[in-house]
Amino acid sequence: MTTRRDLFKITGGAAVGALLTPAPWRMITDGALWSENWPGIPRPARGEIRAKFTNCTLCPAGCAMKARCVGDQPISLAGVAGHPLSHGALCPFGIAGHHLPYHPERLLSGAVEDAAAAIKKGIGEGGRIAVFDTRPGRTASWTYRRAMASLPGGLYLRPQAALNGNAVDLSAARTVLSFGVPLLDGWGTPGNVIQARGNFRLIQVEAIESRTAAMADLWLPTNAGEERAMASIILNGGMDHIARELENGPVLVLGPEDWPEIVELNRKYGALGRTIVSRRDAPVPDTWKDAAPEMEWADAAEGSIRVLLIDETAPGAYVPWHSLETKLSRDAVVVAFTATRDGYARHAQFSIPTAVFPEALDDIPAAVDSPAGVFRLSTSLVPPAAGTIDPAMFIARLAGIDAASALRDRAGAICRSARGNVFHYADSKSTPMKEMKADAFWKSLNEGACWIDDLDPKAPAPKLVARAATRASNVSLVETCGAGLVSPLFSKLHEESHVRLARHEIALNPAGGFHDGERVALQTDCGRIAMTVLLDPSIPPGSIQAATGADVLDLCGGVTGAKVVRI
Amino acid sequence: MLPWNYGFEWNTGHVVFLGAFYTVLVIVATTVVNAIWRSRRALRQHTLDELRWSSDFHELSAADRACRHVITGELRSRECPNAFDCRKCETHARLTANQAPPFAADEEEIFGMAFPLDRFYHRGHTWVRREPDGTVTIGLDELGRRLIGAPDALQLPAPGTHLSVNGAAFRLKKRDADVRVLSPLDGEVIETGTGEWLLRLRPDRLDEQAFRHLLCGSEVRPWLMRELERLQLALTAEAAMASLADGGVPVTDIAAGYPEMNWDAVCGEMFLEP
Amino acid sequence: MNARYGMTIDIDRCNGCGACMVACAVENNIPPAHAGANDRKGLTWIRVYKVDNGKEYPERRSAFVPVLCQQCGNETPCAHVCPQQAVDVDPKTGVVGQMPERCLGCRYCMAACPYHARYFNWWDPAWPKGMEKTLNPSVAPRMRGVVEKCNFCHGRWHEARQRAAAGGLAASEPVDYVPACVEACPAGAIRFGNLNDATTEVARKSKEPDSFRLLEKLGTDPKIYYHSKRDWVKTIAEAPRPGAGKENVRG
Amino acid sequence: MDKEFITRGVKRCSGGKFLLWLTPWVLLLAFGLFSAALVLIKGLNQTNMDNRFAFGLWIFLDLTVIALGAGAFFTGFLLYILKIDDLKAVINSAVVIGLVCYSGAVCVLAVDVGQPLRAWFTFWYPNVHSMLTEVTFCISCYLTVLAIEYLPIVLKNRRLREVPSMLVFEHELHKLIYVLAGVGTFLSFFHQGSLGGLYGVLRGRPFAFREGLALWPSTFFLFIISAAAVGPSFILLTTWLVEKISRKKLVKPEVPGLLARISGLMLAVYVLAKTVDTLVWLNRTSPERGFQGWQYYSWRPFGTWILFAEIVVFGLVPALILLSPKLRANAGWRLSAAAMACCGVALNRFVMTVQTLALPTLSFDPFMSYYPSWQEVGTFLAVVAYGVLVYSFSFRYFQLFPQERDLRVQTPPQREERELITAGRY
Repeated sequence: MTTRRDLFKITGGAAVGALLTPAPWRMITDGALWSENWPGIPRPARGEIRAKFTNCTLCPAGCAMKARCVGDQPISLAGVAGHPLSHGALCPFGIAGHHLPYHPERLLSGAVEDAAAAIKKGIGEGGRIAVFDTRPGRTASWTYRRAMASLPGGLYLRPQAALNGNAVDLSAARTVLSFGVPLLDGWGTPGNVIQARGNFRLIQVEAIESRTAAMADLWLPTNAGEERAMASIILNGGMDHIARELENGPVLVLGPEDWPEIVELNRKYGALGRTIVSRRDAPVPDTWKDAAPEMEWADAAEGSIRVLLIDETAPGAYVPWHSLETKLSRDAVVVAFTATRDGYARHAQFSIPTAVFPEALDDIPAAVDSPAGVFRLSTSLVPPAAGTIDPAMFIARLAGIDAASALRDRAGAICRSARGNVFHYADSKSTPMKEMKADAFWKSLNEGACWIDDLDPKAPAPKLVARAATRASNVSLVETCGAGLVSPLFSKLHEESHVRLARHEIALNPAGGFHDGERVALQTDCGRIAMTVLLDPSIPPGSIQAATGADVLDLCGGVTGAKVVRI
Repeated sequence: MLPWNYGFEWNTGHVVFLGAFYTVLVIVATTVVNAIWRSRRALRQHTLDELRWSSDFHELSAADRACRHVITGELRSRECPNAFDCRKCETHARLTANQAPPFAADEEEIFGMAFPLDRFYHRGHTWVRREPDGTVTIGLDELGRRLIGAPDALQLPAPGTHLSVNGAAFRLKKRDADVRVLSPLDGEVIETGTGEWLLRLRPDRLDEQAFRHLLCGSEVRPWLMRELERLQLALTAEAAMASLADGGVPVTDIAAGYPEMNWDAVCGEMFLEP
Repeated sequence: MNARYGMTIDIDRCNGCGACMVACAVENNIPPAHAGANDRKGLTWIRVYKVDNGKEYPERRSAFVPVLCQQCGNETPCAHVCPQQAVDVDPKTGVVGQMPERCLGCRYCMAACPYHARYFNWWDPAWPKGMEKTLNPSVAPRMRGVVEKCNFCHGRWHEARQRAAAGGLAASEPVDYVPACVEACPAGAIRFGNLNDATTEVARKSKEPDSFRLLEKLGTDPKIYYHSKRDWVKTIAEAPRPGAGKENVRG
Repeated sequence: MDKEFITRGVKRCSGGKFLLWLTPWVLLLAFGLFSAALVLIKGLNQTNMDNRFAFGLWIFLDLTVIALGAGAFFTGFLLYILKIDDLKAVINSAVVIGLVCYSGAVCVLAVDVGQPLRAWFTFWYPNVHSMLTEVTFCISCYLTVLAIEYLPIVLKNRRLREVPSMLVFEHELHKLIYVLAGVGTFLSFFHQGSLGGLYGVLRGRPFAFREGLALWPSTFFLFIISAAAVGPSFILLTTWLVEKISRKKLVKPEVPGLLARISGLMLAVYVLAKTVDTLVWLNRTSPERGFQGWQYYSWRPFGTWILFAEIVVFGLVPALILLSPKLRANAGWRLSAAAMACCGVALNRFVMTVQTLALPTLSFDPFMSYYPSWQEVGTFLAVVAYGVLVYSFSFRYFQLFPQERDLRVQTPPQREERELITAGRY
């Protein structure tokens, strides 16, 4: 008969015996494997990997993109090697563009019906209706113009055209004199600039050693706000070594276009027609010819607009609200079509959520540094989020015109023009337009292609017009967070390092008496915004470096004498 | 770690390092197992009393472990190596070889305490008297009795119990004191009493050897003097003021004299239970 | 012959746009910053530092230095100290690999790394709702409490090998293997290739006199070569000298 | 109430008083455990450590505490292997201190790692070239040994002795204590060393890197010597502290003198070795790796003063004091010297851990500073409280100082003579 003691003996013996077999050790190893797959960590979706092509709409450059997709979901974006315009380059904004649909601060709901009613009411009361389009030249812009033409007193407003609508031919330039223009930091088409960079000497006139100044061949530090004085000195040959530099033509002078000095310098050094050329834009169907004319917002009459529809789905030049506001009548209705709460949505009564890149189907007009007209599509890689609407469709319906096939019609018109070549992204071959059928063209546009116009042999000489110039501000704004949404991964560049200024972060010289991370207010006549100080000795005393962002632009755009005050 | 693990190769590093590690593990494990095994054996062999005493004995202060021949002044200084069991002690044998057991003129009174010399005394304050019927009686000696006075409790072993030298014979309780009294002899309890003697024993052996480890005759006086000295020390240790009426005779119930004192400590000291 | 993958980074071409950092985060499923993260608790396998010549404005001049794991080849400090073989150097590629699933987060390797190229997951990884759909299937996200670092986009190496094998080439050296940062750099400042293959651009460029490596004297044999014609930029390769500008580094 | 648990014949304060003494420590422990739990549940983001300061207060604490706990192994070594029997008077106390220090350190280490559940991977996939592996193996083994050495002390408790099996086991185990002492010495010798090696092997950190003798960098040996030097000093301090707090004499007057002498001797050796090592490092090791020695000390606040303090003020000075019989005899000098020695070793550990990480390696690195978060401090305090509690209980219920009973009264001299034949149970 077995006692408890025997039982113990047996168990003990068994345990010891087991230790001599691999079994328990195997179990430990498997335990390790288990602990290596921690619960609660997202598992990446698996599936067929395929490539899709599109073009970036996050800025007017419209760089070509190759999207690596799992199934239909883009998981990473890269440039398209050998692209004649973007040369395979992407800026960080583009590289993480596919995250935008999932941005936690994205605007996803809005009172569409109420907005429509308010607009109808406004029109009914016989007020002027206007569309303000942050990126003109798109097919959508044409839709707006057509819609406005068909509405009584309809206006189509656009931001001030860079270089008066002319284009820059960087490849032709040997010397570039830039007054604070971020030439190497997102200006024009980054890939194109970098491609041309080897061929020109860059002279940067800027108070702050910006990224461009740091990379320039020659950086002329000026005191904040004295850039324009420097410009006139150079214009009057005040600085021999610069004058000598400028002998090495062709020369391109870039700067705030409303400065007469810039215009004069370009004229003096023969930039017009050589580095600054006039561009022929992509053809449109003849039926669109009766569209409303483009009007720069500044030319609209004060207090005249009863209903203002703002389309900022395609970020472009941002006009400070305090300026735009002057055009509105007292009881004006403002409707913003946007995906973010940070832009004009802060001022509009109605914010209508729209699709973001890469959801929306849109086209991208030529960038400032493209001498030739171009036509390319940003195809929708992921379906638009629920509740978003297409502003072009909305406004077309408002005016009772049919714009459903506008893009396709325009492609047809381009095809009929039989000008230029089509560059295919998949095989980086290009075929002459005249050899393509409309359907094939449309198909390749959607699969990733870019139509590039021939250079116009008998193009008119470009004209630059100087305006009443604003004085330069002591706030140098750097593109950091973009005007609109930006991938959450940009935290790598702000919070997790100091590569770029975060939104609501300003860089100051340590001599300013502020300390790192101090909460201060950036103040101008237009108000103040709470900011966090980041000390940087490369910022001269008296200068402030801040990240662009609609609110900062509202605060500092076109005003001077910004100052930092303790809270 | 183990040959079938990731990253294991038979290179010097692994072999030396893990070899050392496993050796250490094995050594530690064997030590513990060995200790367990030994103690199980000890328990089985019923040498528990012996172990307890030897452990107690080594807890005693060096002074208390002094050899009986130091007490009698025959040796200058010597610590008992046999835990007060002189039966197997050569030194004792050598010293007592030439002379017969020193029975002095039978003396009844030492410091006013009755220490009849017709019996043997154990250093744990018990006496052994050989009875004519071949049994022996065991009782507390006078000093022991005076330490305890009238005990609050007295736990005697049931008849039939086998006692062994320096094992616990019985327990005494007095106030906070709770001490075991060492058995002076090996033998089986056949009767318990409450009067003069407390236990009647049938000893395992009755020859001369059986009593060698006990004090008798002229050894008793010096031993007792030393005991009183120890008592004095114990008392002063417990309460600085307390002291026996110097040179005087301990009263019959010493405990009563020091109601505040930690009597447990004093008894522990005197009955050799640390 | 085994490959020895390495990089040359032309500091004179880097404008510090951060495309490499973003592309790296996209490729390797690095989560966006936790609310509490800062430049000392962040996760950026490649990090662009802004360095300067230590002078005051207007003599001050700046440059941008992308720093990633330097893939030390000689007694790789981190691999040497890891108590449980979570770091290993692949003899076939010379790339220092990190096994986050093996790591217990003792951070000894971080103390050992002179380039601060190792990063610890101080928080549980978290992506905004829906964004986890954009995770790269060829890289497993890491959990809280383990160390991670640049591994030259190991996932890409793996795929490139498979492609090469499929194409019948020797899988040992896939031709079209480049890490995400190299692919992303719009300025083409970062070049990548096999340093053992004399025909590659990196092998050539690494031998040019204007090329240098960070803390070369430590004898860890890093595989990232920096390149600049500016003399003051070359001094960043040496040990720190206390003095002007050093304490206000941005980046 | 708990009287029958207290050794017969020694005086202990009343239970109530004891509880009163425990209360603050228990509260401290509770707070510490709370902060530790916070770290374990929410992760290491609760600390102020970061990618640059990968180690902080805790590692410094571990190294220091383990150095102070070295008294256990070194005393054991001297007593059981070199047979310096006078140390019997403090060995139990030393073992308890050792146990407290090591177990405390191990607990903190468990909190310090990012994935404590994987701590055992080190045993499973050991990288035998890593110092940390050596440390992990040795410390875990030695902790076991200490626990076993602690067992007899516990089993000797007056009540537990009455249980036959315990009495017997204690008796038998104690007979084999040499073996454990030997193994313990071997183990602690290695991990004290490898703790030093931990930083000495960091070739990427020229401030810490040292050239090697045989397999190990010089810090390996420096740590062993310094630990052996400071162990006795720490015992000296604790014993004195306990005597003051319990208002009792616990050891015979010659014991502290002996400890002081040992400590002084080792400390002198250490200072010598450390000086040589520093000179070699400043003039050869570091420059060879492109780092000028002087530049380490031009980053405020870590000026050359720290070097001076470490080697001279807290090294040479106490060594001389402890070596001079006259000063050593004076309790004031002796104790302050011991305290200085402890500070010296703590400072050395601080330099090796914190200063190493604070100093920049890349030319465009900033100098880093770091302040522990309250969670880190709390966990640190938990270890202290835990130590005090364990020691208090051990002191109350176990015989940490065997001489205590005999020292209740001034004993006449002749009683202290050594007998020719000793019935030593050891």
